[in-house]
Amino acid sequence: MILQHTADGILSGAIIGLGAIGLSFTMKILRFANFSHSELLTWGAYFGLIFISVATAMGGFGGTFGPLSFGWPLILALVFAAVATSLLALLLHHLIFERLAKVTGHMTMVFASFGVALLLRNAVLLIFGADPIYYSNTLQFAVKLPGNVRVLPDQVFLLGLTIVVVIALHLFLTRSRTGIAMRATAESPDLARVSGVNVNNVVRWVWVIGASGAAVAGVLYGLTVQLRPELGFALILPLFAAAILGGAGSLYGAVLGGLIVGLSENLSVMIIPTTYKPAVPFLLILAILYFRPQGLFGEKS
Amino acid sequence: MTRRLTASGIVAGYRPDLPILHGVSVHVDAGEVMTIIGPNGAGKSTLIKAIAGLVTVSAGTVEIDGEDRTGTPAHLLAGAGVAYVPQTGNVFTTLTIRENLIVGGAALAKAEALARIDEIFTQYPMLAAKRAEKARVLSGGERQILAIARALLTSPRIILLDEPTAGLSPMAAAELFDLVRGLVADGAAVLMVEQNAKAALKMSDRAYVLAEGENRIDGVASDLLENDEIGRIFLGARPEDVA
Amino acid sequence: MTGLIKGCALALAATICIAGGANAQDCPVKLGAILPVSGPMGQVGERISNTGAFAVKLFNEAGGVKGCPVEYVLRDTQGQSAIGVDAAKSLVDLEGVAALIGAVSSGVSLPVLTSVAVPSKVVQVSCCSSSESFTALAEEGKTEGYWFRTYATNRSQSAMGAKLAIDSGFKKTAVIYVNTDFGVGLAKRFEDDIAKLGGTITSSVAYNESQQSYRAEVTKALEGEPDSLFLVAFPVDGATITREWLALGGTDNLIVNNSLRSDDYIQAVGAQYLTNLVGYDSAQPRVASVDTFNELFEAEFDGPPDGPGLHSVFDAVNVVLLAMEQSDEITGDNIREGIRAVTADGGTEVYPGVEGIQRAKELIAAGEAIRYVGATGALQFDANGDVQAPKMTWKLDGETNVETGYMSTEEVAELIKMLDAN
Amino acid sequence: MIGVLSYLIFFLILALTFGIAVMGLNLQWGFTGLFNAGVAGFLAVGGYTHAILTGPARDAVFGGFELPFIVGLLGAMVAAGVVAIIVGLVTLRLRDEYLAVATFGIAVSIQLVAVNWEYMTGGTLGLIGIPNPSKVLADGPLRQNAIYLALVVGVTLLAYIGLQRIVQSPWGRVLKAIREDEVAASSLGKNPTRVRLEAFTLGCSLMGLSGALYVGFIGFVGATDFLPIITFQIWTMLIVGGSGNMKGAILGAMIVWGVWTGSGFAISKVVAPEWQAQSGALQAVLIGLILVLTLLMRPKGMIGEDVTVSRHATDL
Repeated sequence: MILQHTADGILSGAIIGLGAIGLSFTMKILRFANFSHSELLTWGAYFGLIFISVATAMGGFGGTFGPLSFGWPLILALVFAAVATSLLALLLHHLIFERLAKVTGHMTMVFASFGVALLLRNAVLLIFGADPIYYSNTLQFAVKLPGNVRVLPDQVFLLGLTIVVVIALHLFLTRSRTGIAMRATAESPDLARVSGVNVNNVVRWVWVIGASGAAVAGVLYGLTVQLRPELGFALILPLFAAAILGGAGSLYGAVLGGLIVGLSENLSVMIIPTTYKPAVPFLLILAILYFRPQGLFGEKS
Repeated sequence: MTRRLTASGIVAGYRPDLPILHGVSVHVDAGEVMTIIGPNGAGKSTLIKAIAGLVTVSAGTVEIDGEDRTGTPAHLLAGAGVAYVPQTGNVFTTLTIRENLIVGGAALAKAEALARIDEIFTQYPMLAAKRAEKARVLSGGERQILAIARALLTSPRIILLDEPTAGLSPMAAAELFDLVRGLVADGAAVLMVEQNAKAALKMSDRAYVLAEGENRIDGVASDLLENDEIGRIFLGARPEDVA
Repeated sequence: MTGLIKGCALALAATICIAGGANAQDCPVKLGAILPVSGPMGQVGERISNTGAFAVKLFNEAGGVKGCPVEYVLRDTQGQSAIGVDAAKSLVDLEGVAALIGAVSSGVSLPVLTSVAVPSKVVQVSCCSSSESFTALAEEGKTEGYWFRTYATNRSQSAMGAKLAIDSGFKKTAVIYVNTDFGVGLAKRFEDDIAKLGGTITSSVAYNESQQSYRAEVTKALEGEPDSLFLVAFPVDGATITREWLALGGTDNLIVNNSLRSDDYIQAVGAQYLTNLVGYDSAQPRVASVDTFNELFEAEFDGPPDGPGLHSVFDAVNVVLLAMEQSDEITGDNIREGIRAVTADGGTEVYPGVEGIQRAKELIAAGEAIRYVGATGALQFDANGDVQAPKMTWKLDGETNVETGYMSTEEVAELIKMLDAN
Repeated sequence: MIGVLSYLIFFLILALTFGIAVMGLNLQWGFTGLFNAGVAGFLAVGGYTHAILTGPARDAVFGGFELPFIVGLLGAMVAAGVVAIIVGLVTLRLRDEYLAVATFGIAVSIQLVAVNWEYMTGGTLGLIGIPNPSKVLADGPLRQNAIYLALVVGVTLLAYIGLQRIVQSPWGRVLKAIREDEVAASSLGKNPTRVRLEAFTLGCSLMGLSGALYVGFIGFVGATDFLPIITFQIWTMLIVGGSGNMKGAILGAMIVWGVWTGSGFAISKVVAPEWQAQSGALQAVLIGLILVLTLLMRPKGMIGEDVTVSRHATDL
């Protein structure tokens, strides 16, 4: 069973990692713990639902890819969700966080992010209702791999997409001027400013990247399980654990952190009762903060 | 002679209710190295940051090339020809040397920035050799050079240096001062804060002495070297400040 | 301290303002309901609440209580104890209700009972709280008789689940259960019961509610290669678990507890995957009253009353209102006695629905004893306010669930007696 | 009007009970700048400790010592304080946002323990039959609640006066100094980590006390009593009332709890039952909005800080 738990852990870890990238960047560049980040996953998943519903209503694009449970609509839904969630994040930034940053300190923004989380979560409840929703009602059956490990084809796609996203982000951060400016701002906002970097722009890019990652994670999560208003809320601790574990601001750190969190959660049930599983990310947070506060990939400040 | 920078009656601080500067006025002309000295806590760094747009100016004006630029955001000042090299953390240690320079050219168009970077690499072969390495591997002196090179990328007319020789060996410091003199020879204006008052005065044209957030003395640098009052102002400060 | 005094004054003024409508007048008669219409249990709570409101509507169409219309005053608990307790208190003090319907989770019902209902001498009837703590409290005399529930306790449920597994020929059963008082109690009893009937448990895995995925729990439950799964869950999480269970190669020999006899669950999983599912449910005795309720419900809501708590909340409302009708004066103490009077053996049987209630009112007016037989059949409250109910078993035929077996209250009692004796 | 009076007493008992926790949070955030996102966890520790110390004996469950009420309250404070010290030693040297995440995780974990450690907490069944001292002293819910309210008022006053003395003492000034500028404070020879730990512990003790008073009043403690959203409610109370001011803490508790219950009352009056599921979400949205708008429009809350010192201006 250890192989099965490991496979499960890697797959759920990939989603946590994707979602944690934005959180990690926010912690580093915006310098506050954004408790509403997980709600962006929820919104991303529901934006994807809107797109798929509309596409289906208009006749759809037909067919599915090989063993996967979906076809083109889902791919386009990923793009649509990323754009829509980015706009939502920019709106929140403009209406709330940017204004707060001007008048108060970053810890006040943590308070605000809790309020925003409550608003976003209940808005989903109001608009879409509490009932869980599935992108597709067809049940996908697991494929048996060597070693008696069962995985869903969709989850393999998910893992592949995560790798693609990470490579794309890597290229963005090392090749584009905006990406380099973003890393510079992460290290020292003041030095970036006097070098001529428009930090406000960088901050907007952080929201866009964070929201897009969250949206993709949300849609993929919705794909492998189901959509409900608490989708993101249930992931708060794993996301923070991944971001802190990897080191705030680190792309690979966030993804690796996500994998570690996913693996630990899934493997933990072999030694502790399943009902204590939600505490596992917290224990990881404590351990990493105690032994290596800057995270695995973080720079010592 | 062209007046590059005029700061008059600057009141500024990190918190609106606790100003550090109480109406400081300085000016720098083209081709001039101007040094600000004074005891710890005099507000020297705050003044330079206020001019660079990093500290909010609550009263007074900052004029650059005759234009009022008070309250302009730092990144726009960079595009307007003001360069600032802070005392600590003056390079991005997590970025490669080439990336540091790319950030330095953020205010320029992309092609222009890349052309300037090539020029800089020709000018400083040491940087070119290590272009793909992270800046954290550089020595103190090398970092200072990278920091200045980064600042020079936009061909600034006003260069603000916060303690450029801090932590450098005497030889490296001398090299750096040579570099600074070279900059003004090309028509830039340099405003520099220095702890090492004696050495700084020796290579400066003019100097201001600040204490407790106010102007105390100013004049031609060589005159100030002999001024007794300076010693009194520095009294109570660490002895090496007047060394 | 001026701020503090101002604050007090403000709070006082606000309370009096909002309480402006509250008074002790006779009409309308108010019935308080404290249910989780939002929060994690919102989906379940909302349907329960609507069914309660429907019972009140029918009662009003039959003329209301003592000629007064009944007002159904609902307050949301959001599944939080502090909010539920406050809501109950404001219903009692500001609205002047003499009886409370609710709550759903025992974690809310218990504090409401101990800090509001019992001290204020108000009757509390829950449709859904299954905790054994209530029985314990009642035995200690701490409920003072103000507590009733129209929901059969875990004891009979676990017995049914075990019997169903053995009758279906399953030998090795895995258990996945919700980590609440309901699930824990039921799963523990089930393990005992199935052992006594000769089955084995391969693993017993608890899950915390409202997780997005249950892969770890499912994988763990798959260990030991069970030939069947006993699932104790509510529809939303239950559907997630079932889908993951089936997707990961788990057997489709499913035994599900009563709260999964719900269209929400079946549609969410997909009926085509549930051909080997068997379930049990309380209530639905073989009496006409149940059919009456089902027809009424279908006419009102365009769907069958499948889902946790619907039958039982309907009866909870009706017994309370009939008890009010029976009383000279509507007080908590009178309702407490009245509930026992209108469900006692020997009275003339009355059914739900406008006509049934009208008949009940006539009989009461004539001074005759009645016995309410409702959506859960003939209710029989024991000394602790608990009921036993008949049981049925069901499976799916296409998308609709069909009854496959029936056990009367007496037969259930006998089964339990047999299990407890071993 | 008896009903209104009775409800008002009830309302004040709960509001003031929360107010004590808000004062504890105020000491941590308003005075020391410590971000405690695990308030619910410390309420739970206090509540369960009180239940274990004062409650009746039960089969297969630890505790049931039937000790006097006051012992339960003190025990709750000690237990919450001990947990705070353990937690604080691990987390207090961290950057602010890490402290927030870590304490948030603590609350989640404490709740898991509450649900799962049956021997200690009664597990999902909770602990029932916790005696309420007012029940011995008087008859009838009105009188009993009046007595309990007097008790809660007394405890609130004690806590208020005690805290006022503390924050005005030299130690209290050190707190503010640390909040304003930790480096400067430590250069003055104060050990900021130690002082922060002391403030954190004291604040958590008050939360434990609040949890104990709640459980003592309700007579029951269960795992769903201290959901993470309670933390959020307590915070909103602090922000609305005005952090850095103990009066504001109490006022904020009353206003926010008043809005919460008042909006619930109003919804039940105005909205038809079948639409109330949506209204419940609206209520949560309302509280979220109050918090965000207060932060934006009136960052100092209803009552500002006693001595105006602009705060955290250097944070960014």
